[in-house]
Amino acid sequence: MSTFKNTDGKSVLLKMVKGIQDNKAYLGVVDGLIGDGDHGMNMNKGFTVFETRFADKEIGFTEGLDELGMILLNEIGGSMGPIYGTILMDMAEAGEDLEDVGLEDFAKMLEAGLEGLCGIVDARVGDKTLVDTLSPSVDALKDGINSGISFKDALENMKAAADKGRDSTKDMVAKFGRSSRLGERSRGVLDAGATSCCIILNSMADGIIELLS
Amino acid sequence: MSTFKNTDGKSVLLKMVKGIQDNKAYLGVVDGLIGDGDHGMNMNKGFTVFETRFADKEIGFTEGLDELGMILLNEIGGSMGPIYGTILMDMAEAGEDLEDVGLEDFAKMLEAGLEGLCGIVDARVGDKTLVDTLSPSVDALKDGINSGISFKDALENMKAAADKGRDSTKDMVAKFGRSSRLGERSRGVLDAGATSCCIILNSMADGIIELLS
Amino acid sequence: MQRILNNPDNIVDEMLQGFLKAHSDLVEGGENPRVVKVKNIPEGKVGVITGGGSGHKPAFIGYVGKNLCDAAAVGEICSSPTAVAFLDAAKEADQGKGVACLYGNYSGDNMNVKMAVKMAKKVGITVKTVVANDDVASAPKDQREKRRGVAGEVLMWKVGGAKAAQGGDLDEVIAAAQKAIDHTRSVGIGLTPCTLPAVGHPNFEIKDGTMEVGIGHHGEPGIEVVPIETADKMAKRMTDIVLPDYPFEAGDEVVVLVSGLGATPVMELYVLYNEIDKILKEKGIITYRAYVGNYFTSLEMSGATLTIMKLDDELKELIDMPAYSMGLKQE
Amino acid sequence: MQRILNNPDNIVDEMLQGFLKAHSDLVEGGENPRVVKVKNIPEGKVGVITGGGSGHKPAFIGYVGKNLCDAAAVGEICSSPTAVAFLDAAKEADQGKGVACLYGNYSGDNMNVKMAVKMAKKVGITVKTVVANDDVASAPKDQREKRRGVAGEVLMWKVGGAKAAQGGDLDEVIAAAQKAIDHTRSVGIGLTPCTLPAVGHPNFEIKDGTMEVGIGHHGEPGIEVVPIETADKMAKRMTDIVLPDYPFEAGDEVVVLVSGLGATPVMELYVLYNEIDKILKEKGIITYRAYVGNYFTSLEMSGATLTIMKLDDELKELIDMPAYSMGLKQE
Ligand SMILES: Nc1ncnc2c1ncn2[C@@H]1O[C@H](COP(=O)(O)OP(=O)(O)O)[C@@H](O)[C@H]1O
Ligand SMILES: Nc1ncnc2c1ncn2[C@@H]1O[C@H](COP(=O)(O)OP(=O)(O)O)[C@@H](O)[C@H]1O
Ligand SMILES: [Mg+2]
Ligand SMILES: [Mg+2]
Ligand SMILES: [Mg+2]
Ligand SMILES: [Mg+2]
Repeated sequence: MSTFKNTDGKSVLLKMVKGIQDNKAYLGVVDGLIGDGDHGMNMNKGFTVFETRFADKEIGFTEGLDELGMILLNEIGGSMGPIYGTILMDMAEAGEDLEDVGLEDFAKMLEAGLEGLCGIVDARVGDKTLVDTLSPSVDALKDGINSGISFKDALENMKAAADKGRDSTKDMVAKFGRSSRLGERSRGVLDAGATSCCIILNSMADGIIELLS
Repeated sequence: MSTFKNTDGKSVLLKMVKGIQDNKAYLGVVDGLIGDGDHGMNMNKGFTVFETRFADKEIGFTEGLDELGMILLNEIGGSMGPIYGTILMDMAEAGEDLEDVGLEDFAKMLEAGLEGLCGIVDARVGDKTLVDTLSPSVDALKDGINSGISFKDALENMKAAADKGRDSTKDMVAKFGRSSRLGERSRGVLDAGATSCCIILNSMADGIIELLS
Repeated sequence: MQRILNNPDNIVDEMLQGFLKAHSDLVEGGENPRVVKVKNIPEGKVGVITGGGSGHKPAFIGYVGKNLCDAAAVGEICSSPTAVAFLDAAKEADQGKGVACLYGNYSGDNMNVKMAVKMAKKVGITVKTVVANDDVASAPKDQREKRRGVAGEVLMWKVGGAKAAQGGDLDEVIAAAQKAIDHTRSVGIGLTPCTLPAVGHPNFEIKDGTMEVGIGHHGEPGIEVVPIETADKMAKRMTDIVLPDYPFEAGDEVVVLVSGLGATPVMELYVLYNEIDKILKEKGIITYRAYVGNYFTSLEMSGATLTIMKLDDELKELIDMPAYSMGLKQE
Repeated sequence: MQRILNNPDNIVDEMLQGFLKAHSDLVEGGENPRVVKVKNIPEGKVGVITGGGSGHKPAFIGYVGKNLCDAAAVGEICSSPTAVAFLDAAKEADQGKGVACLYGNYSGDNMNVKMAVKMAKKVGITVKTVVANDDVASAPKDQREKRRGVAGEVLMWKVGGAKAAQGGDLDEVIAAAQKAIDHTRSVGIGLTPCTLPAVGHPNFEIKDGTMEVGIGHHGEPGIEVVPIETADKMAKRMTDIVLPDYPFEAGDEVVVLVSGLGATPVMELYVLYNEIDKILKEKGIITYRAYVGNYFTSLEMSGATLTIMKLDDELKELIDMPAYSMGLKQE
């Protein structure tokens, strides 16, 4: 199959939730190295609220992204509220009318998320933030469209791009957020947001791949 | 010799000072076990003030006891201010007119100190305080008078009595002061005041013995 | 030792210098450098003084202020002020109407105050005393005279200071302060020890994962060491000790004072207070006024004390009176 | 972790419940449970709000009070409040005269406030902002816009709140608060780390025997880790960072604020203040008013911040105005 039903997408969201929950402690450690150590906690809180609130409810993919985004924005706050809130809500908006989600749709959604993010933060690729994960992931999807590969293969490429993007932050110096205060001392470790973004994109891709097969 | 010159007594006081200074840390440890750990510090402070203030001054034995007592009472405070202040000042008062200090004089002085102490604290022998050191020391001096031994020998007996008195506090339960709150838990360790009193009496005896020979 | 210090032996003097400079609008040093007094003590009223060892900030000098204590004697860290300092505080505070010395039940303070009272008498100043003994955990009920004074002293000063400000005579001030402390019960829980700066290492131990119930303000051991509990259970444990001792009962109006011991984040004091409030509400005890914060500390000890005072009309009026000092400001 | 807690995930909500109960004479919860507001906000004045992560008590809600902030948005521990909470705080504070949002320069707060300002505009509320950036150590002088806000925020709230209470219009309140922060410089020294209750272990390290100069309120690393120094040297180091940056010079009248970071005994803050005062006197800088205490903390971190604000006639008048909140009471 080359598309999945938007209404079937709750499983994708739950995969994302699980991805964050499983990595709560790890994200805390990563953030602790050059940030304040709360990234896992913040993310876990928001994603778990979503899980609990929609445990017994039907909810589609784009609707779920919107709800999750709103929970982060309106109930979590911090940096992650506006950042992931914007990404997820803008993704949802770009896909809200879809019955079926294909590669081009999904690419457009993720690109909208990236654009939304860039509307509220000044960070760009190379600044050691989640932009370093998200931006190459969008590129990978677009490359996939251009080269005509399957949705699934494009998602696998996106996962690899996200991993690579996350890893690229290791050698960077943070320019934004808490760790930017560290200057050169921020080099040598992963960025927490880039790491969580990678987890989210991987889980999202895996969830979609399951629906596709 | 069976007496020493009151005016020669500064060396005795300096011996007492040194005794306390050398045992500052030890007294802190002892007080820390069932008290608040400041006994060495408090005592050291007062005795060192005396040392500094009279470094270049002539001062006799009873006059020095009086000054040291006043420093403790008026400048140190705590429990030790009134307790040792009273003991030393009352000793001084009992001997202030003496030109030469013999065994009987010294016994009278120490007894006056003990009486003064008992006038301001309710503790008696067996209550795990410095009374357990001071009281048998007075008795030892009086025994010395009765049995007609030399001043020096009586002082040696007093030292032994002080040591024994201090050690006797180990198995007691504190009835007064901070450690009394511990009840049974105060058993098994020395009392800090009994320990410092033992140090003071030993140094005083040693100092006098030096003058006698 | 991760502390802000010069020579630890001078910490009290240096602290006092800083304190007097920072609060020069309100207080000044006495003739005795170990006395802090209100600037311009109102004339013609009964003097109210206190005193105690240092390291309990705001206690004791933080309660020298308007409608509170007129002067305080300052001791070394955790060590009673000298008799002379108590005497000199009384001299500063005396307006010819006598002086109420409101202090805590520690053997050093008892001895030094006793001596100061005698010395004051010789110079024609009448000093009467109230000895705070609100700490339930420090002795059984039938030996109340042995109990320590802890954060309940703050309420004793508030009440005594207000009575004096109202123009009460010495006996009235003493009676009000005595009533305040008689109506007050406290208990503390310690979570980490504290270190006297000149000693340099903690002088007692509280094992990680445990808490010391009934701990004193100098780390005096409590009645029980138990595994650390959640705030709701701590609140229950504290109220179970405090409430039956007076006893406080349904319909009683009370003041609740939750004080940190120094290093516990104030946020956690509110979490604890929230649980205490729930328990009091359940029991029908009415909180007339609450104080939550660092009111009586022990250097950098972690933990908290709970103090509850039962009110009557007189105490209510006195507690409600405005007050202004470094440690207690109330409109 | 030796803390007073129930489920650490609920600590902020429980703290808020306790806070609102304890100070029910002064503040109440907003419609949004993550908003604290003054009871009976005076009508017809410009609203003053703030907000920030929790764990900095008295900041932020401790500065909601008379002649201070009218409302505050409350975030998780060390984490910005939501945009909605800032919006709702603005709604509570708005009296039709607009709202001044005075907050600190942290990326989460910046984003959430920015969104709240937009949302407020949609519902017809004008919100203007001042972003505190008094922490000298957090960026070079030519990048002042990158600097964090620390304890200088307290003076910004004091000044902004007073201006609004005086009847200043929105632009005047914003201008006064902006002037306050522009005239203010701070630096912190950290001595021990702090632990987020839900994380359970310190999220950074300060080795025993060392101190982190320029540390942030969330443990953001400073500019230098050096062996721990005596108080006089710390004071010198802090003033050497703060004074040249503005610069403060002989004859200047200043406010000095020394705040503990949480666990440092208040006694030690006075020792530090005493040394700072000596240095200022030597330089001919005149201390017009001093605040010493726990004004802006970081959970149970040890250490202190120094904040200095240069005064002019307007700032003097505004700093002198009485204020009354949990964290700041001034006659
Ligand atoms: N201004 C910013 N621009 C882009 N990304 C940011 C910015 N601030 C923070 N981030 C991202 O957020 C991550 C930290 O998130 P988190 O720890 O939850 O928030 P906080 O830093 O407030 O504690 C960083 O690793 C970075 O990827
Ligand atoms: N009420 C008392 N009666 C007799 N001795 C006492 C009393 N209180 C304290 N002491 C003595 O003082 C000693 C403790 O002295 P110190 O540590 O200097 O004072 P504090 O207990 O105030 O810290 C005890 O070991 C005991 O011998
Ligand atoms: Mg973080
Ligand atoms: Mg002691
Ligand atoms: Mg002591
Ligand atoms: Mg954070």
